[in-house]
Amino acid sequence: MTALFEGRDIKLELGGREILKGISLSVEKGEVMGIIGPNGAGKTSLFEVLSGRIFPKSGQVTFKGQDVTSLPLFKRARLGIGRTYQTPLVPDELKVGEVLKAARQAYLPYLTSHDAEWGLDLVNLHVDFDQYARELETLNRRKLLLACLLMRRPPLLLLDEPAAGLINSEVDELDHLMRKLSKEMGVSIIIVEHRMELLEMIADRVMVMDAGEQIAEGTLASVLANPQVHAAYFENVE
Amino acid sequence: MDIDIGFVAITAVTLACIYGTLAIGVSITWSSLGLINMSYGFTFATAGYGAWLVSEYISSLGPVVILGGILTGALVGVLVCAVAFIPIHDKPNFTVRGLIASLALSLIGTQALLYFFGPQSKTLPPLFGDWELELGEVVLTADKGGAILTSILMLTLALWWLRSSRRGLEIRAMMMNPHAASLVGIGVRRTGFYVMALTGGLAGLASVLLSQTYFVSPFSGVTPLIKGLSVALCGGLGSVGGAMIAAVMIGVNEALTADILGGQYILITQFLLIILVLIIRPRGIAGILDKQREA
Amino acid sequence: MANLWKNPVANWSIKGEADNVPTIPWTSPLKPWIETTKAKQKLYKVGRLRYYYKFPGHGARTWHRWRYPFTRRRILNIRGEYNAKSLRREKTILDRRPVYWMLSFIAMVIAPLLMPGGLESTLLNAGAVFFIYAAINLCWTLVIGTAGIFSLASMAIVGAGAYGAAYLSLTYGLPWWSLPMVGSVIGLVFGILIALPATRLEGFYYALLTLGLVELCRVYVIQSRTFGSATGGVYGADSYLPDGISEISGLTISYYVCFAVMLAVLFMFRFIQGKRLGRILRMAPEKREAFAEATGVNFRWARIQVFIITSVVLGALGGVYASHFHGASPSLFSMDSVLLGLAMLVIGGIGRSEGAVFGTLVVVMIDKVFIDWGPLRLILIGVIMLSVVLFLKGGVFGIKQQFRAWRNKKKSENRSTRAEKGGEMLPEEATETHDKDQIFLRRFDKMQRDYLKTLVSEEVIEEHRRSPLGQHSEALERLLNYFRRQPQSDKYALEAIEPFKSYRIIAMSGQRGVPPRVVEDKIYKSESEALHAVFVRRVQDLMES
Amino acid sequence: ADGAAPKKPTGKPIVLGLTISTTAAAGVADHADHMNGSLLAQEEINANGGILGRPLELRPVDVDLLSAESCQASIRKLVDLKVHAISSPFLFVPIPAMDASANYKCPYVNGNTQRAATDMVAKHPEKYNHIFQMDPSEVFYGETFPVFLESLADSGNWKPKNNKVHIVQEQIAYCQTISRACQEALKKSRFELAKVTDIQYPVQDWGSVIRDIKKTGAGTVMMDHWVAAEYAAFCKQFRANPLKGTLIYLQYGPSQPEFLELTGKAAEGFVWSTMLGVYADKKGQAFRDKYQKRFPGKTMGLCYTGGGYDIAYMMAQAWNAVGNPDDFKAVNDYIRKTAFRGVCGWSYMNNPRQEARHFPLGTDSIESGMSQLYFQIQDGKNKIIYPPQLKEADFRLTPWM
Amino acid sequence: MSERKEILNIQGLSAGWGPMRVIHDLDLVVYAGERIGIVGLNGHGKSTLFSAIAGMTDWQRGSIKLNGKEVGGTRSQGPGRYTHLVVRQGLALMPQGDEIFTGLTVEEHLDSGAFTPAAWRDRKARKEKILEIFPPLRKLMSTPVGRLSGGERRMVSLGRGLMSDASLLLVDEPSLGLAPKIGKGVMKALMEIELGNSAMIIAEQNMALLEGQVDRVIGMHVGKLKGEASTSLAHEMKREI
Ligand SMILES: Nc1ncnc2c1ncn2[C@@H]1O[C@H](COP(=O)(O)OP(=O)(O)OP(=O)(O)O)[C@@H](O)[C@H]1O
Ligand SMILES: Nc1ncnc2c1ncn2[C@@H]1O[C@H](COP(=O)(O)OP(=O)(O)OP(=O)(O)O)[C@@H](O)[C@H]1O
Ligand SMILES: [Mg+2]
Ligand SMILES: [Mg+2]
Repeated sequence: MTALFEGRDIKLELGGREILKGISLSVEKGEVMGIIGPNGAGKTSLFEVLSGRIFPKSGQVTFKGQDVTSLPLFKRARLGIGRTYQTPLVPDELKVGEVLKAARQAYLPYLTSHDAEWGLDLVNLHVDFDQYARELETLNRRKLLLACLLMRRPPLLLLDEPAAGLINSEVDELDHLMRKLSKEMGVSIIIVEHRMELLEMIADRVMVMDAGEQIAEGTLASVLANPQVHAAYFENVE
Repeated sequence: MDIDIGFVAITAVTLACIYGTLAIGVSITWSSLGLINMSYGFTFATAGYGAWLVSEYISSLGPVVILGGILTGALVGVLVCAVAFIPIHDKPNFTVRGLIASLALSLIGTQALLYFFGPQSKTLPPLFGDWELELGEVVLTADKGGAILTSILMLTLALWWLRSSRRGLEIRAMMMNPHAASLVGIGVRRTGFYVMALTGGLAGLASVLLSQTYFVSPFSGVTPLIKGLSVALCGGLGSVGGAMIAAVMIGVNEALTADILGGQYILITQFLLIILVLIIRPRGIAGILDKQREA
Repeated sequence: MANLWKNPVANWSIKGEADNVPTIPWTSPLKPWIETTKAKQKLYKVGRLRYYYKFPGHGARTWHRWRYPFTRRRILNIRGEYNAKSLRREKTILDRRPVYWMLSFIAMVIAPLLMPGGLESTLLNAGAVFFIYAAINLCWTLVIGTAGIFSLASMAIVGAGAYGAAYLSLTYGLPWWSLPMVGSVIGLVFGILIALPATRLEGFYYALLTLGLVELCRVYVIQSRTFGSATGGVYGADSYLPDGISEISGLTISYYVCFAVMLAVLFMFRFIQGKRLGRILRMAPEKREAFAEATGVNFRWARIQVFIITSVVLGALGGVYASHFHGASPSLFSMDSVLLGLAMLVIGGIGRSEGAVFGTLVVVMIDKVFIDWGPLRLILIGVIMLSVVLFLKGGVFGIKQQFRAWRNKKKSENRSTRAEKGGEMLPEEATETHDKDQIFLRRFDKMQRDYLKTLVSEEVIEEHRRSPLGQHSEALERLLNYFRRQPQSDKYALEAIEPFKSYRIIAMSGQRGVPPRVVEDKIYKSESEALHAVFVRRVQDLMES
Repeated sequence: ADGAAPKKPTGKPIVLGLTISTTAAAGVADHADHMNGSLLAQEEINANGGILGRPLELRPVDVDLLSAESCQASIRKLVDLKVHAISSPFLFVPIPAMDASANYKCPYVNGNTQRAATDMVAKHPEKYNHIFQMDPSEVFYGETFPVFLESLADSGNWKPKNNKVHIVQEQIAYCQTISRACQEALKKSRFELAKVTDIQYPVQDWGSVIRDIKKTGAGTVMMDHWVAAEYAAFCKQFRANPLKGTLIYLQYGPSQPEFLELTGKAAEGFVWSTMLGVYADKKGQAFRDKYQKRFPGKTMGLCYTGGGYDIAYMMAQAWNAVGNPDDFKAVNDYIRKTAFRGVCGWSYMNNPRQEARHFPLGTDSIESGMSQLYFQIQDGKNKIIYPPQLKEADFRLTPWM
Repeated sequence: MSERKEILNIQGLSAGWGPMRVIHDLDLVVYAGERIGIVGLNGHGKSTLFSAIAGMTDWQRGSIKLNGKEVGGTRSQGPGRYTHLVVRQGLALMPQGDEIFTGLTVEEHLDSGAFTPAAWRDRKARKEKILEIFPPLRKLMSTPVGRLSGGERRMVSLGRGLMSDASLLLVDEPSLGLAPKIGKGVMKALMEIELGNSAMIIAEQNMALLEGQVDRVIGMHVGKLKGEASTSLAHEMKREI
């Protein structure tokens, strides 16, 4: 069968230097794929390309067999590619309620407030709707974006360092949520993460990047065994 | 219609010098302080009056008058800095606020000038003696010739100074990243003061040099302001060189238009040109494209 | 030896029970309490929470039931609750702006009746001008504030509409009521033309471009034979006023007509700002569009939409202008009128309807009513602009917000002066938390930990290693009691992989259904070993806390 | 008022409202002149007993000539001040102003010099019958020009090197109208149109214009512009490389006193003209002296100083004759019917346009029209050289001839 | 201990951004010749601590003594308004997101670092020293910094900090956004700089880079220093990162 989401030989240049040197990846339905790599390896950049905020120099991105390489982010979002950011950003001058409403009415079909409720319950975010979004703390900021994405029931999620700056208990909650999404609801997830224990729990496959190259792929254990990965990523952690 | 290249060239040079002189002040101010200095015109006019007072009551020697103009300009520049830059430069949406602040200043200042000096425009004594220079069909009068030479000299000096001196380095650094600037020991406010003094002085010099084109009057600053602003913007944020190029372009355009189409089309072609430039290069001729990532 | 603990059950000679165990000298649990309370700190006030006026009595439900016709929008956002202390029913108006709007509308309506005799025509005239400009500025603030397009071409669109309408009315004798339509068509065309580069340019470059367009229009109308027709402007457009009507009544009519126009534009503003378009646009402010984009918002298109809608309205306003002033003059395109308009926006606060209206009110009134002040009035305007810009971040109507921000800052600064060292609750939490008992709970917990830390010692650990279960010395008992009291979340526990053979340390997740987390993969052979390992971990955590 | 028994005026003052631009960029100088002229008149009138024994009071309000709203607003302000008459130098957008005063109908005497406005008056007599333009319209500038040239040529003081006329026109309505009228008139004269060069304010550099002039080589050049300062710049550059033997006529601008100061000795020999100029005859000279005494300055303006002065006296005469300043209709009729001789000549406004009759074109007797005055700058002074009846000096060959 | 010269002495420092307090009542003393590492999670205030020392936070309370001169005090507005004065007291801050002048060339950039007249005079020699530390820059001297890669940018901003002879070097996450090798290189360079009479503080998420190479490792947690690094703390940190 064909993969749900696939990127072939993606190359990217920014500011005159090569940041992605031919990355290829693909995820099946309900699969969780982890991406690890040192800072500056190009993980976020890869996400930018996969989600369509930056267009690659060469390469191809297909979703459900459809070529989406030239579609901007919002079009892909409408196709059902949900994407979160490394920095937990939220609209500054809107209240939580307004954010949800805006997300519901982002594009046709407009959703009902029940969908929003559903999304909130899913990520178990329970905050005052009259509170300004900028006043939320990191985890809730991330959850807010997730809720806005999930209320459209996207088949694919791209999560960029969702656990950055979270304490362990919060990480566990996140872990729980992602299991639920992938295993019960069949959402495919591509996740960039520095925290091994999280990946260890949820990732079916892991891809290791370094300096824009794809240096290993496989289950976490097998990858960790790979000496090259060691050299690039763990060298300085041992 | 036949185009006389030599003539057009000379006219273009004259205009380019005028515009360059006008634009450099605006450009430096904006690019180093991020301030769109709407009171540039007011500075220009006031400097003219300063020079006039000097020539009336002190001495009508060319250099003295020029000095008077420059000093007044610098003074007004410092005033503008103290009012429209220092209090708000590190506050949110400074650009618009600075613009409005300087606008208000010029509004007040212009009325004050009108009140003190009356509507009649004044003239300055000839600064460069009384000679004429035949160039083919055009004749350069003393003041024009002098203005051209001085402004070319001035522009080159300014550019050179910006390139090679520590102060120049500081100014350019500040215009790129005030935060980092303060990290390398550049006092943003102090720099602000001497940038404004400098540009004010330049405005003063321009006002004295062009006193035969825009005679000294309360509203004599309006046209220079518009021209300077358009040229500077067209040249591109943060680039004095770009402003120079823009000045030349507009000068050539004006000369050609006057020669081919006729004088009434000058403004039209000029703004069409600017719009065209902006559509082709969205950040001005030499604008540095800096696209920062948000996430 | 002094510090020997005699096991009370020793003389029953239970096997495995030592009869006496070396332990540490006894210290009073009160010590930390005494020390902590000894240090007297000066407490600064940290500011108070937001204050609402409370209306007594029931009735919130009734207010909830009342909606604006054809919408689900409540007339007033009122919250009813029981006063926690008095247990009486209370109402709070959460958003008082509608009230203020209503009051000011009423004031505007009855204003003509209260005009001072000497100034009627001036004031009525100024009022009409004010309404027209307020309408224009409303559209403009929508473009700059909501759509985030820094366009200076609003006046140009109005002017274009006015010129076109006046010209057509003059040549083809269009009636006054058709002028706004003509204007809106022209506005549409202009809007589309100007909107095109908006996708490419940004900030002040776009501003300059639009300014260039304004200049172009000015130059064109000044020198075009048809428009610049000898009077410096097109004049003789059909007026909505019937001929031969008396001065005052004419002025009054035009006052109310312009008022109606402004109301209409306000409605438009509300309709865009308060509904989907405005919401998604406010979700995607300049340079921070990422969030909105991720949720599938096409903010560019939204911006263009707003721009074009406002352009149409502006064009219509141009038509109104034409029929109000019987024509149009090049001063519509003059640069200083643009800049003055910008000043109006900034004075009121960009992006706010009330701001646009208020700013216009101030400037127009000063400019048109106190004409005989001569230069003074311009200077006055200048001073107002200056002071607003220097001291206010978001114009006059930003004051509230700015003050709140400032007060919050001060709050946390003052808190920082009363922070006590150590691990108890931070003043921030202390004031924000609802359950004030937590404060004292934590403080008590802290002192207890301080005390318990003094108990941790080789002897105690040794003792526990020897017998994890059973009767213990007082020090050890205190420690273990404390550990037992800890909350479920992240509490260490043992997982028996194989009873009596292999155990593993896990940490509970405080939540139902959330499985525990494996802490370390080390396998312990016996239960007591594992128990001791847990104990050591807990002691470590205690020492680090 | 005959100065027999100058007693102190008492009672409720008679109010004369003025629209004086004090803040805007345009026309401030002329308006200041107008204000001074009015002040002088007011002081004199009040000194010899006022009008009907009541003092005359001036109420100036600010105005921005270029903006419709502002013109309307200031007129309305005057209406609210319940003035007995409005005296206005000129507004660039007069029609809204006229509308604003249409219901109040107090006499509104102005020096707009604008045919389009007076045409409106002619078109709607009942609506605008209170609006008087106390000088002829600008079209006469164009129409008189060939006449002037012919008489100059006939007088023998100047022999044109050719009959060509080169018009350099600015773009605003005023200049356009004049240029068009002039081109019409040239067809009927022995002079012919050589070329029309368009310019536009602001002119940074006159080089190309001068080059054009020299290329065309016409015997006469009509500079149809309106900014004194730029005229000055032009004169300086033209004197630097002149076209030998050509006559340069500058439209109106040099009337502003600053022109002479700005241009200095370079101004020598240029010709200019105005409709509303203070004669140099006995009356006019007396006025000039009084004015110089009251407002000492380098050079006095010769146009709106007289204009303001005349309007004040015109109104005084009317009020004295009618006896009731509040009876606007009577006052208007009186002004319309009776001519008034001021320091700028006769205002006969009894015609549909209610504008002063022009001499020489409107009438052939200088005693029944307001004469257009042509000046030449000689030894740094403005000297009337035409019409012959009023001339102070003969045309002098310019330095570059 | 006490006879060593105190470079930095922070007492009861609180600092924050607007309503948010990031640094909570923090004390820290740094002695001459010390090389200190600060580890902590994202958003726990490492950079803010540095900003506070440089006077670039929204507001701050408490005393900061740099070379015995008070540079902190109570400041409630104008972030960065007095930074240049602090810097002139002998501070060199190499911030996290490289604060660079995109338009300037590498050379001018290094020059801009030498702001004291003395440094400005012998900037040639200093540049040479920098180039010895970061050889890769040698061939980039005349390219605009905006074009450089992350690692090179890092080197440039570090180099800029080293141009002036500062007595306190604050390095914020030197290895952030760098490939491991460059990161190690930079670290090595930092470790090799001989601190005569000056001190250096390195903020780092990645504890392992610091271990064993610095004199002290201090953990930072929600804006409070967690005291000297014990092995267990190190363990803890490693688990968290
Ligand atoms: N707009 C840009 N212009 C120039 N270089 C860029 C740009 N965006 C990213 N880079 C560079 O691309 C490289 C990869 O960046 P990216 O953010 O993808 O790394 P990352 O793997 O996400 O690192 P982290 O784990 O810290 O998120 C970095 O060296 C960065 O400097
Ligand atoms: N310029 C700023 N404006 C507002 N808030 C800020 C700013 N810089 C940092 N913060 C806030 O201060 C807190 C601490 O940030 P800081 O950067 O000091 O943490 P950090 O330890 O440096 O994290 P990292 O390891 O990612 O650098 C964060 O919550 C952040 O949101
Ligand atoms: Mg990343
Ligand atoms: Mg940091």
